[in-house]
Amino acid sequence: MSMPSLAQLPMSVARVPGVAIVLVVLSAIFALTSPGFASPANIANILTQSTILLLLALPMTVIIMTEGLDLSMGAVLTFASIVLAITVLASGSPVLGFFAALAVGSCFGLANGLLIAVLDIPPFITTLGTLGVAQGLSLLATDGQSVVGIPRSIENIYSGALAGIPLPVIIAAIAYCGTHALLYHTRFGTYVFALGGNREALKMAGISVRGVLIRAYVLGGLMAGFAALLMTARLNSAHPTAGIGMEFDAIAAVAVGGTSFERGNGWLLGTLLGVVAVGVLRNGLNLLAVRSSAQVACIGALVIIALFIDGLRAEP
Amino acid sequence: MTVAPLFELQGISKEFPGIKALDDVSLEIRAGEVHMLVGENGAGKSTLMKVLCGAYRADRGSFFHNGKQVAISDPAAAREFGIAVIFQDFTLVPYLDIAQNIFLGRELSGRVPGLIDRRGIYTEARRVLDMIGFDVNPRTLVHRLGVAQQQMVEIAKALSQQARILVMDEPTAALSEREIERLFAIVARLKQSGVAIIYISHRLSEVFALGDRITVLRDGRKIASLLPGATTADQLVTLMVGRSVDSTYSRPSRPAPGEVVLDVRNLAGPSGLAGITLNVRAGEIVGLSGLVGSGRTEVARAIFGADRAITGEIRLFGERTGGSAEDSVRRGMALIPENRKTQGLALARSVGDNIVLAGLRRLFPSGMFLPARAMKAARSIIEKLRIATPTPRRPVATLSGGNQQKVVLGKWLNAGARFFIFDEPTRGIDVGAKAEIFRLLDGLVHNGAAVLMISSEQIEIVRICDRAYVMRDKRIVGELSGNELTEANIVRLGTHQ
Amino acid sequence: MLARPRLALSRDVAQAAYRLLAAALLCAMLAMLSDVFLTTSNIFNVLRQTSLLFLMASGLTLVILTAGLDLSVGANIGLSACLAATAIKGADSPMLGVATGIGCGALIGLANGILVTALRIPSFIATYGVMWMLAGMTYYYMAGDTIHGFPPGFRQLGSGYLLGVPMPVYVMLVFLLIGTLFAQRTTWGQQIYAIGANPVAARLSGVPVERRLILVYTVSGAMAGLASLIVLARINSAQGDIGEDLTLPAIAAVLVGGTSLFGGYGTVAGTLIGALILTLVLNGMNLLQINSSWQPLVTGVIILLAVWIDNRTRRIGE
Amino acid sequence: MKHLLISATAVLTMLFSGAALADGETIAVFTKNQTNPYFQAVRVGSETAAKSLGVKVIQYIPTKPDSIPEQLSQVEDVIVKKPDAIVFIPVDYKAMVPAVEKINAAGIPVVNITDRSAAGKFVAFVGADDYSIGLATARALLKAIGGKGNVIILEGVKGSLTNTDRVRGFNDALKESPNVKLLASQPANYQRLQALQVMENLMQSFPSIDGVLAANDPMAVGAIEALEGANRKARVIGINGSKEAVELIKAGKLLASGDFNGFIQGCVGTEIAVRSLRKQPTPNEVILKPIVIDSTNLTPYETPVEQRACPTLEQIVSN
Repeated sequence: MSMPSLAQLPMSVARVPGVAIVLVVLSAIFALTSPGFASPANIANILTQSTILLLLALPMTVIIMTEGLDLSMGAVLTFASIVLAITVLASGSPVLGFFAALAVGSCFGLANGLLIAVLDIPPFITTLGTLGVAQGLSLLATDGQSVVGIPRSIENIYSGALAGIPLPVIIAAIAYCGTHALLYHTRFGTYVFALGGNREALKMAGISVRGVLIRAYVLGGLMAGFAALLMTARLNSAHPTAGIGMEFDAIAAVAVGGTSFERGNGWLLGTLLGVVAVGVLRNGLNLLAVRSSAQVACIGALVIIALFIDGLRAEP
Repeated sequence: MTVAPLFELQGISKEFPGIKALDDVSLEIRAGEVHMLVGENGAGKSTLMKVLCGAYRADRGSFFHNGKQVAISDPAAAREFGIAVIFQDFTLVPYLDIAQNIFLGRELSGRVPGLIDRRGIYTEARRVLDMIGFDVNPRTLVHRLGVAQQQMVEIAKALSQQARILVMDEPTAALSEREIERLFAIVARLKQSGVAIIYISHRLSEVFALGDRITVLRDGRKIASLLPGATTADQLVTLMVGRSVDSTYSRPSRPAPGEVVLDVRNLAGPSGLAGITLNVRAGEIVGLSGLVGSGRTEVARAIFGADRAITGEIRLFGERTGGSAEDSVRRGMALIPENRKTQGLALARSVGDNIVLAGLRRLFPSGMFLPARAMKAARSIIEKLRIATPTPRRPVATLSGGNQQKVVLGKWLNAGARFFIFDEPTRGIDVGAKAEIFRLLDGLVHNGAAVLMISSEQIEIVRICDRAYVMRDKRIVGELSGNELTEANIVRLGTHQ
Repeated sequence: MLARPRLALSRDVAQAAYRLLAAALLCAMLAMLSDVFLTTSNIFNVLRQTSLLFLMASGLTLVILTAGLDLSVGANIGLSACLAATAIKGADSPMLGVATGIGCGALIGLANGILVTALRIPSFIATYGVMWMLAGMTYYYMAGDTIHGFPPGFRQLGSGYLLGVPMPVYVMLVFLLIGTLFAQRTTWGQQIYAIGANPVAARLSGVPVERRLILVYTVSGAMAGLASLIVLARINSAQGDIGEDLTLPAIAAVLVGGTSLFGGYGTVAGTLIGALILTLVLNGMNLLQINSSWQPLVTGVIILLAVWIDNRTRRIGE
Repeated sequence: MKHLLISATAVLTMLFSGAALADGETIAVFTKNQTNPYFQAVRVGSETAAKSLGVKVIQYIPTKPDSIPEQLSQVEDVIVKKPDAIVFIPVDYKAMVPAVEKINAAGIPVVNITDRSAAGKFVAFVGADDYSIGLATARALLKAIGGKGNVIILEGVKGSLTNTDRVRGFNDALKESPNVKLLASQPANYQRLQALQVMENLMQSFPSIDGVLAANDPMAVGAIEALEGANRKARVIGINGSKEAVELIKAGKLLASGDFNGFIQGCVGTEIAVRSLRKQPTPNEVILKPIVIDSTNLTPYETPVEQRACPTLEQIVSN
């Protein structure tokens, strides 16, 4: 590790606590109290369950760093997964279905991007609108029924494993590394930081703010399409309510992970920890057979506590 | 002078809704020359520069590079001609590091297609920083740097572009004496290497110290282009303002100061302040001088109660203050902050809304808000301060810097404040408006108000203030008054020797 | 330097005009498509349904004026309603019930305010967390049970008429008046706008930002509590999921009503029109018996259109 | 630190644990949400049965009502815990098939109740026939309005099994009486507020409504309130036989409610699960016969579920 990156360390350390502390404490509690928790099987289980949320939370981090928001992800995921299923049923080709899902995702991402960047309608409203559109289309396409009968080959994408590691986890890992490279090692990533941090700087550098914004939302849609694949594989079917509200979980995970809504102050690793923390909490509470109403409250508590700790650490 | 200018602007015009920002302006930029661009705020200096660097598109006019006509459609195009700008309001990204900021938009490609060569950027940045003798780790995130350091990064950013034409928009505004000297050295070196420099400044001293040629803008028009040798400060000011004002505003005789209004005893705070003890009497203007970062603004905020966790004793009119801005305002304290856009005004709201904001409690003791009464109050302030706005309903964002500053002051007059803290009241304000602001200050103290004024320009302190405290390293290192109050003494106290 | 005079005003007018126009067009369309739309009974019916959405959205408007957000409104209504219901049934006293509902709502709002100010948690996240906690409490408290059957006196609040006009409509008008007066005609209202426009400048102008924010969230909570009472009185029963799916429509109403998410700009009256537009859409779809699957889609498009038009008019303004 | 954690969790579990305190086998019971009284009845039923059988039941309910991915996650988590048996109501009868397959793969015996899963191996299915309940209850209403007049159907959540079958039952009943006109069939998603507003809107278009067929009790309540609000009279029926429905029938506001009897389904489901564990004979299907609760047969339903006793399997199967 070279001298410079050490110089950066204190800053990341100052950020870690909120989510990391919570994650460590939770894991410790559950490991001590619930025998099954620490077992490799269960850890694999937790990670696998976290993958779909992670696929949404990664691009959500990028979007939030542009001082934006994407409320449509859950609904887009749902619609994409329905299109995927329908396409597969019609064509019998999983590959075609997969690309259909990606296409749907990117289209909604592009729509969001254009509405926000070109018509400059605030992201919250734009995506609230497209959320409605995607949800409506899902209902219209299925009339509320779930779409079933898709080939097993798709289900294997979720249930399969490679060298003992569940496929979804591998996919998520790739997605994470990809997003990391995108954010920290490409021009686009640098411009995302700049967009949230100082729009003027970006304009002065002769970079099109619109371009960056649109790409960010397309990324969001695309990843929602990927998530749709996992969701469909997981349910071995598509259902018009499957992804409802997931965007809020994703946003919460990002915030718990220490990414702030201002000044392009983002932290991708934090998002990963945030997602896992939520997964650990839900899993642990189930293993402890904690009463469901209490589980609901605990999720709220997790969010608030994590941000409270960050608030204590925050530089004024 | 038969040499074709390196770059030439001809008949540039630019209009914004309601305002003619530039009207048929021409400018010759010659290699190895420092071209001073002066004029009041709203004269069109910054607009002209934004046009030059492609941030704005001119409505009319043409550009010539080495004599042949060219087009500047966007910043990228401008960079083609080696045009680089150091802007007044920083164009840095807080959560990118210094190197990334320096190369924003010009990232070096790495071996892997699509990826950036981070290492290359750092070595390159290191080189540029050494060039200006700025010793800092290029991986430091910019939001951890102070104003002056950020200014240096701005300069590095511009230099790294191998600029042939370097535009500096008030580069010294945030710099301390030492850093200014270093900057001048850099400017001289660049000049030697044949770089053309356009230098915008409000400080006449700089204009004459550095300039090879001076161009004066007023109301978007080019008024004159002259050589420093062939003109005097007063002539220049007259040209800028269009009427003759004496730029050398000097303090009129004031009645002997009254009782102590503000009494601060060994104030200390988290920002490093320690043992701050000072007082201000009714009817006097007390200066607070010192280098940038010496803690002047922190003192102001501490006294005003803007920052929490302050120890020590602050008495206003004999009573201890509650240590909150709200309490200070209720006791008749006023803060005219350094950055009016981010701290002084609600830009989206109207002039009237801004003027009444601080005085709401006084204007409407019942808590019932009466628009008519608010309007009336606003109008009277607008008249009293001669704020240039057709109506109080106009969004304050559309006013010029000087007028915005007046709105901030008006807010406090309306609130009936009797102790005023001015933090850099003349920052980014043109000569004409400066004199006017000083007159207003004087008017305040004549009516028995007390004023604490922070300024980086010693000359202002000397001319305006009855007394002055000098700060260094978050401490007050001396108090000057009478004929001890000279620029030399301020500098001596303010800097280590 | 010469600008159009009274610019700020003309912008407001333009906005309001466009929004009213939109509502009017909607009405005209529905009147043509459905012969019953313009009957007095249906008009009152629409207004009564509008009133519920408005009551939730009116408090929220203040929050959004400060550039904040309150995602806990729906969950707040859930818990407040269930507690109020218990009070009404248990103590058999509508008054106590009303007090409980509003009190509970206000307390929740207060909690939000403290999280946002004292703990400096972004409102979006803080209220999201609170939303979950409230849901948990409600589920725990109700344990899947329902509370049903309230005294007629109380139910008047929701289903009663006065001079042929539904009760909730009066409540709506009263709070439209109060809300508008508070926002436009009190110094606190002015301070709230200022906070939304620039919190730093507001603080440095002596505005007690924290206290005002806490007030705003508390009011928003109290309004949710009030709304919960209307819901109770209308459906004459309480169940744990009573507040579900109420938050986003309320936010939508505020936004369609022209209040800016970035704070400092908007009106309570606008929110009323927003609520009216959204209600008209649902009413129309029921009258015309359109497949309900279309509802989210149509609502989504309406939101986008409304805000897009806003941007356009704002341009004209500047 | 370690001690602190342990004590912390001790407190945590004491506070929150939903597990009924009893040793013996553990049965995991899955229901759809925490708010609908029907599922509460199921949970009470299962716990009553558990007490008498000396087993321990643990309730699993999605934190987001009716959330498909979440019930799936809970199943995956429970499999880690390996309970002795599972009583399962799928949130969606098709989408939850992978969950059932996971349970089967883990070799945990599972009893399917209420919504018949589209696939998977089950010890038994316990349920009421939504179709015939819908049919019978609708008949009751049609009889009450004298086989003629105008009626409205309030549908539940589109695509849910219960709704599809109940509405099918309604429609078939309508076919039997040609003089009855179906004015409209609109969904109100099993929610009372939505039912109220949909009903209010529909009343605008239809001056005369004689009957309302609601696919569950909460929607029936919403309809009743709407009618009262407009001072209009119409006969209303609901389905589920919930506590409030019984009260309303007693008060003469609700004509009838089809008894879906979650309590008994909970009892029987649990009992079958336990029997299979104890290697006792079990039926592979129990379909409660449709009962329509109205003013005539009200009495037994007035005792709240918490105080009812589980009928033995024999009683159920025999009649």
